[in-house]
Amino acid sequence: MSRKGFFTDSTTCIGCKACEVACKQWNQLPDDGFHFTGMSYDQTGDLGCSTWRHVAFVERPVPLPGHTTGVGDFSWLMVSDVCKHCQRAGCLEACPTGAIVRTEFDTVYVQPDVCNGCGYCVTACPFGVIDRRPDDGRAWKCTLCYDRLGDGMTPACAKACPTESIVYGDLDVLHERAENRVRELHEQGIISAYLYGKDAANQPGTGGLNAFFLLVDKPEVYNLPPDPVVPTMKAREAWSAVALGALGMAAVAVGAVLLGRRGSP
Amino acid sequence: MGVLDLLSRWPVLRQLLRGDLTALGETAMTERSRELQPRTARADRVVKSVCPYCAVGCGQDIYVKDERIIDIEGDTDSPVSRGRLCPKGSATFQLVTGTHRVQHVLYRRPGGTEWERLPLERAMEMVAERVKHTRDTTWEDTDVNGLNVQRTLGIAHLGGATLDNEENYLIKKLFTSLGIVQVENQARI
Amino acid sequence: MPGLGITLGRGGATTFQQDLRNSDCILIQGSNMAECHPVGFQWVMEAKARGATIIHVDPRFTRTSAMANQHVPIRVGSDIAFLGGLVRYVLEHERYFKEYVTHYTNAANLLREDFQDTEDLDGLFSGFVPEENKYDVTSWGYEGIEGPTPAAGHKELYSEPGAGEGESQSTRITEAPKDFTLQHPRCVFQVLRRHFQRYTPAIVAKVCGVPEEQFLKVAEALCANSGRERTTALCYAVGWTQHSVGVQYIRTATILQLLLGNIGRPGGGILALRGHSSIQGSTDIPTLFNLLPGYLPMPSAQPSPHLDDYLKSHTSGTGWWSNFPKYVVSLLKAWFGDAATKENEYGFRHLPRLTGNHSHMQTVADMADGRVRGYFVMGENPAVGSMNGALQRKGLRQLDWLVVRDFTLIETAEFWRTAPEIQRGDVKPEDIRTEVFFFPAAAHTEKDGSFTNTQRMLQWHHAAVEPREDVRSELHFIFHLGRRLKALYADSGETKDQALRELTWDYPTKGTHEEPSAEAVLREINGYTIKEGQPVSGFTALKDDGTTACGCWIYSGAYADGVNQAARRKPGHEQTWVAPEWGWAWPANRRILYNRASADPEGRPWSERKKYVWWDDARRRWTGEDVPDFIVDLPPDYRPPPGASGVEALAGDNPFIMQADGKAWLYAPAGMMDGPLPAHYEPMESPVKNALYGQQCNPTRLEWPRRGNPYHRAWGDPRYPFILTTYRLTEHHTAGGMSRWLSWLSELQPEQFCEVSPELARERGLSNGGWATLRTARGDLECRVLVTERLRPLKLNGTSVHQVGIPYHWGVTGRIRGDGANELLPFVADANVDIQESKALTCDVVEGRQATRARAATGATQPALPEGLELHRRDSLRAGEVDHVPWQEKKKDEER
Amino acid sequence: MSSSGEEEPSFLDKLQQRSDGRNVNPALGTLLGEGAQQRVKDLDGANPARTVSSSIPSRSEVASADAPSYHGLAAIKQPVWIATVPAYLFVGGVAGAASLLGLVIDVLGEEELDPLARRCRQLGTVGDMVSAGLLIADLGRPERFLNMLRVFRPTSPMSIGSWVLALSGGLNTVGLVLGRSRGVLGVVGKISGYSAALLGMPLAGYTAVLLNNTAVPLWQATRRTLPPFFMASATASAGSLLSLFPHSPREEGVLRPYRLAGKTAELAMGYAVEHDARRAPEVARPLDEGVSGALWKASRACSVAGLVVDVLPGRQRWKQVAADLLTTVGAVTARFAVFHGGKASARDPQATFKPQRRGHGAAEVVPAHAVASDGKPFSFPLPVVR
Repeated sequence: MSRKGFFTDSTTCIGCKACEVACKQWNQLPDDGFHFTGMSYDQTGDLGCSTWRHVAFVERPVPLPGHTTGVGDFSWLMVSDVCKHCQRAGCLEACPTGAIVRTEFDTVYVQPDVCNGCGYCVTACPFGVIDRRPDDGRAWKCTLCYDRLGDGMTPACAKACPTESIVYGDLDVLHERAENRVRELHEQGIISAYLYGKDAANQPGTGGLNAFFLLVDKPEVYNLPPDPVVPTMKAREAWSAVALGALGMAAVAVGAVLLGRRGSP
Repeated sequence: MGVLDLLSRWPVLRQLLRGDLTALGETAMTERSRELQPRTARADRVVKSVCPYCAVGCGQDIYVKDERIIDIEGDTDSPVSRGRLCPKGSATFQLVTGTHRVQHVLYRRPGGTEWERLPLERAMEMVAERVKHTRDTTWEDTDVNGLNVQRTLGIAHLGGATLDNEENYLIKKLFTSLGIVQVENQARI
Repeated sequence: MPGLGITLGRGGATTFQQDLRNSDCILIQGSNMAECHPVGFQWVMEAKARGATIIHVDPRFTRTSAMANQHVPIRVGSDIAFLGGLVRYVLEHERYFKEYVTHYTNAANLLREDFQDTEDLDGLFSGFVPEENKYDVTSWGYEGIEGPTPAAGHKELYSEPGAGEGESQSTRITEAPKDFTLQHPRCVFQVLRRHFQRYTPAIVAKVCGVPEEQFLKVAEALCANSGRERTTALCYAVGWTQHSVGVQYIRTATILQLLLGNIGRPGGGILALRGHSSIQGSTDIPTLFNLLPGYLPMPSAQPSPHLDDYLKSHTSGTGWWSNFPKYVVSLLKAWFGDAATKENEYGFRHLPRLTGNHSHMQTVADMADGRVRGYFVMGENPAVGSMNGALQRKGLRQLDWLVVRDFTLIETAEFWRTAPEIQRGDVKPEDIRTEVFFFPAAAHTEKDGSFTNTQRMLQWHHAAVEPREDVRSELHFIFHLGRRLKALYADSGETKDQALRELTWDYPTKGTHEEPSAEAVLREINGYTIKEGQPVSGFTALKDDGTTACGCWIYSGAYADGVNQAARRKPGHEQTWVAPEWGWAWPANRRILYNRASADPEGRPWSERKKYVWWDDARRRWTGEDVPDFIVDLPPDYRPPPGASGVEALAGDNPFIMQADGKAWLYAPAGMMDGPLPAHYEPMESPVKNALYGQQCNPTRLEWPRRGNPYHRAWGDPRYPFILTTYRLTEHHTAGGMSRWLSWLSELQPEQFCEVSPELARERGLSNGGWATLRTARGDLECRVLVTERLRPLKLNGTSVHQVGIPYHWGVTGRIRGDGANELLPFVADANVDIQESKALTCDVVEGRQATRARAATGATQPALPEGLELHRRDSLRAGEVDHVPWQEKKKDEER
Repeated sequence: MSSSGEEEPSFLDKLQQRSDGRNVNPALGTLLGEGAQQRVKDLDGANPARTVSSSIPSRSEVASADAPSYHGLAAIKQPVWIATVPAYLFVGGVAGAASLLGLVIDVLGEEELDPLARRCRQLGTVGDMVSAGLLIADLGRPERFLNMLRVFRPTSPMSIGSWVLALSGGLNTVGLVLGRSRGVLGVVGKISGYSAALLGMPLAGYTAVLLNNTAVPLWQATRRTLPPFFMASATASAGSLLSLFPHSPREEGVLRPYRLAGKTAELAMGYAVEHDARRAPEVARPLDEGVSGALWKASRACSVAGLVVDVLPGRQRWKQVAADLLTTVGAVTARFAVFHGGKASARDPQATFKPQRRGHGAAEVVPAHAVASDGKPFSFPLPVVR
């Protein structure tokens, strides 16, 4: 099987949220409650256990080159966020039960029949994607429509997306498409356009994202970390510290017992 | 299920047998995951339809299993929509299968404070009677100026932009034959 | 859609959504296309990807603006000034498509000497009758044409003063004097130029709040992207129509597109974006009081009740509408079958007659006055969706019975319990004597039928499952209601019941529910020959001798060859980009209307790049990508012989065949109620005085002055200093009946909110995410506040004007609930089409949750105007302190 | 707005009910999707982080040039763990340390120390059991706790820990049961006990790695110091708890140096942790502010007091008890402080973003890596991207 993924182009996102609903419909997820947020047109806030696609709305006092507005220096950025299906996936590597697996499509899938809700994946994701549903007890996230892929179908969000802001396909093809798009935007003067997480060179901390993005402002603005790292990459230092600590513990115990013996009458 | 069977399904053993040190992939998969299928593959039939919201006219595929709808998504054949749907169109499944849909005729009597159930046939009969009564009592052969009008202004209709052409046609046809002229829809409002 | 109809001949989008990809420039104005038609917007994005310039002119910076190359904020209700400015720019800078304009429009026609323009009369045209707020249109005609000029589009206008009673329509219109040099001072072109002379960039800035440089940038983009090689498309929606002068908005746009030569050409045209699945269909097969199917006028009360007189006064001497009798007789045959004979005028005398306005707002006003006893509401929610909701509900309270057919308990069904005035205790449910029947309606998944989409295309949806329990389709309801009524009246010998008794009503049914066959209905709509009972192939096969029946002539062909053409689904990727074998578009499956204009007068494509339909000299016929919208074998060089009539009077270079003269009407010598040319009038409620004319508002607008429907001062009402505009969100649908009950949509926009600029927020102490109270004379509401730079105060004539935006989806029943925005709107309408003005009014905004939810319709009063300010101006009709409005007034003797 | 009063729900109320968030009538539609099996009781509770933003989007964090964020929302998810987890961090550590001490006494100590060794093993075994219980209590699906042993994932400290805990608990139990047997069984028991005791070291330390191996800024940033801190703290608390039991002066001869060394090390490592965290002020903030800050300060105070009281002259029992209690409380509090501090740092988007901009993200482990994901240099503050 070839590696599959999403290319999400923020410059063609019209913020319609079709992806959010198409995802909920296909996966038959519950609503997340009805809360007004005051955060532009974003009322769902973030990705979560029952929101696997989320559209971010960024109102910023910066113009987009090639676009003139009558409301002063201003632009409205939108992008549909999703599980990144990282090459080095924090959740996958953290999952102790084997509930989270890498599929033949190179995507990351949570097996709901295995997950026991330990919650470790939640802390391990550098993007804040996966979440445990309190009343269900298990961790949930985008499956990249693992059920559909097997049948050659397009994931629900990418299929619904009216403006091809979300494109699904073979990663090689997506990479080429994305690079062409960046070139095109640069030619149009939008020199701030860049690919977020396209590959390991671009984002070594994750080894590249199967769901990568074209953005035009800092990642933080879209609630994406600038230099994410899968925690496992840093765990070596912690394990070394454990080894040191173990030596210390042993030394203290041995020392104390020896001291106790010498001090005996 | 025997112990052996259980053991054979224990991924740790598979891990050992395969020498899969990390168990990040297929080794850790369950039967369910291996046999996962889209639910549409289990549909009895796919019915071609059109989105009921705005007038873009997106094509929809409706998947039916056991006379129940299991999925509604965009029709990739449509030259207008190319399989895409907006959030409303994507929510069509909830629109047509939702618990919000009333399943029975309801009746609120004059001065009433709650709905009552009414059999469909009875309700139809009552409405027909009321149309007849109102029409007969408000009929005008001529208007105040003595011009021939052949109508009733006692009955009015509103609605149509969300209905099918065939429905609008019968509405217009029946009501016009009844002398009802106040037939209107959202095209105005 | 008379804006398009009067100008071009048909009241429908001239193009189709997929064609937008061929555009070099797309101007979206009066529409928030990305939000309201996201899937259609893919074609705009495709055009953009191909290098097209996208321009969005809108009061707010919306999701459409975010995608546009240029966003131009404009004051709500000032679009005619903006478009007029563009028209002026095109004319003054000689950027119009000369050959196109000369040959395909009425630019060369000469006007009568007694015509006077707004230039002469400070905002009025000649013929205004102030006592009636109406125009006598006689002076608007072409020179040398006596009597009324036949206008296409909305034919019912013939029954208006001066339009077409008695005489059969003149055939001489095609021979009316013209000056093809366009130099004659009274030729349409020169009149147009003079009319728009004052719409300078400076005045655009002053009226619209659009800085000159931005305006000029738009003008230049449009001009640079029009002509032989390039085309510009225009998209609009209810942002243009819902004004007291809305039809003229579209007229202005059409004039602009005609001058630029963009109508009938690929990538050009005007795309009317409609908001309901079959709103185009419900105008084509109208559930509208003034029309019969296929834009045939409902007969109005005339001294002569005869078919002949009706036909005589509505048949055009020339052009396609000369076929009028065929369509009328075929319709009557479809309705009354064998009982319709030549002798009994095909049952024409049984049709009810109009006496003036019977539109929705008039009906509700009458209802509130107790004159309407029974009301059917099917798939509509006037308690939320219609203007002045409290007055709507007051009407409902006066009914004897109400039938609501919907999916669930929408506000209209629940008006007697959950409405604001009931919650407040102003009205008690026990005192409401209305009997309410709620019938659960079948969804599109549960019934067969066709929708006509925004591009006039019929698409069939097949029933996927049977409706459960008592759920039934409207088709079922109306069919069985008809059956029962026929039974109830079976023994009646009265003349008034004859129409019903003779009505053909024998559609085959199927299933346990006895669901009538929608295909059988479509077959009747398509038409058939009486003798053989065979479906006709199209409207050209219809006859006026009673040998054919046809329920809606423009839909004739939808069931050609006995095949449901609307159900055709040859995949788009297996067809040309036009995809003619997907669904079926009226008329005759044409996808771009007036496509004869995509070729030059000699029949050659204007350019290789914009090739679409052309004359194939070898085959002696028109050919191309689409079904030619022309007489298919009429050569471009054909010229009618003098005295020719009917379709024969059209020349080979007359692409607008529905028009009596085959030309598009830059100037409308007939058909419009409020002027032959568009003029900027302020909305009925506006913060500013009309900067262009002394006439403040559309003089012919319809008002319902009554206590329950109070108006603000026409301009500068200090009590209501801000502009208010209403709109839709992507996440919701209309009055919310199909979205606020769905959790997947509700969570995306859970609460009613208003949008204000940071400046207004500071002025009024509003904070983002907090609460605000909005007030108009009709009532008030509470909503959340979104403070955003997407809205900015506009500089108008030196003063700063604030605009407030509010979506109108909320109501009091549903999984999410809120105060309905349309509660704040008044009843006021465009005289041409009775569309309400919901896009522009004035309001006040205060911080916090201060709504009283008292409504003018239930007796609430508004604060008094400060001393010295009078409420009414010279153009205001009459005082509004009445509860009961006189009705069906007896005409004065001299008028009869 | 709702029409519901005290009386029974109206027909309308029933229609408006929200039920399971899909609200599908089973007679009309069937739920078969992947998420259809998601159990729903509280629709609003699943996303508790929702707040109303009062700042104007284009003039708030979004637009901030030096500290951009998405409406100030958290960049990562807050850990979903409940209080049983910090409790386990403590208990597991004590169990591990005690087991180890037991082993050392067994091997090196005289016979008089056997009761102490036995108490150590008991403490270790009970600790393992309680640990398992605490961990299971935290699971979203406790009935599936056995899935923890479904695979062995060396990438997952929790997987390693589960195996360690399971083995340690199992072996400790075997050791305890068979410890006094003779013959083969006795040998098996001894070996089990010794193995369990050796596992006590990773058991005391891996809990820190469990925290370190996350995206939670505070936890990730302290990966070099948190494990020794936890292990030192485990030693201190094990010593203190064992000292609280009645014990002989001979035993005190072992326990006192053990305890004091542990307490001293804990104190020192605590400062090391703080120092580690302070490399980024946003990361360390939870140690100074809020609930976690208070807990941390209290923990430090208790630890200091526990040590000081312990070394003060005089050997009164009350003093000893006070010292040991202070140390224990300090150790427990430290776990809670670190736990809540982690949650707080997860809530603060800048705790994630800013350190990464300073090169504390992937750049720390990928040497040549010198630019952020947007292709800009890490150095902060950034110019607003134009």
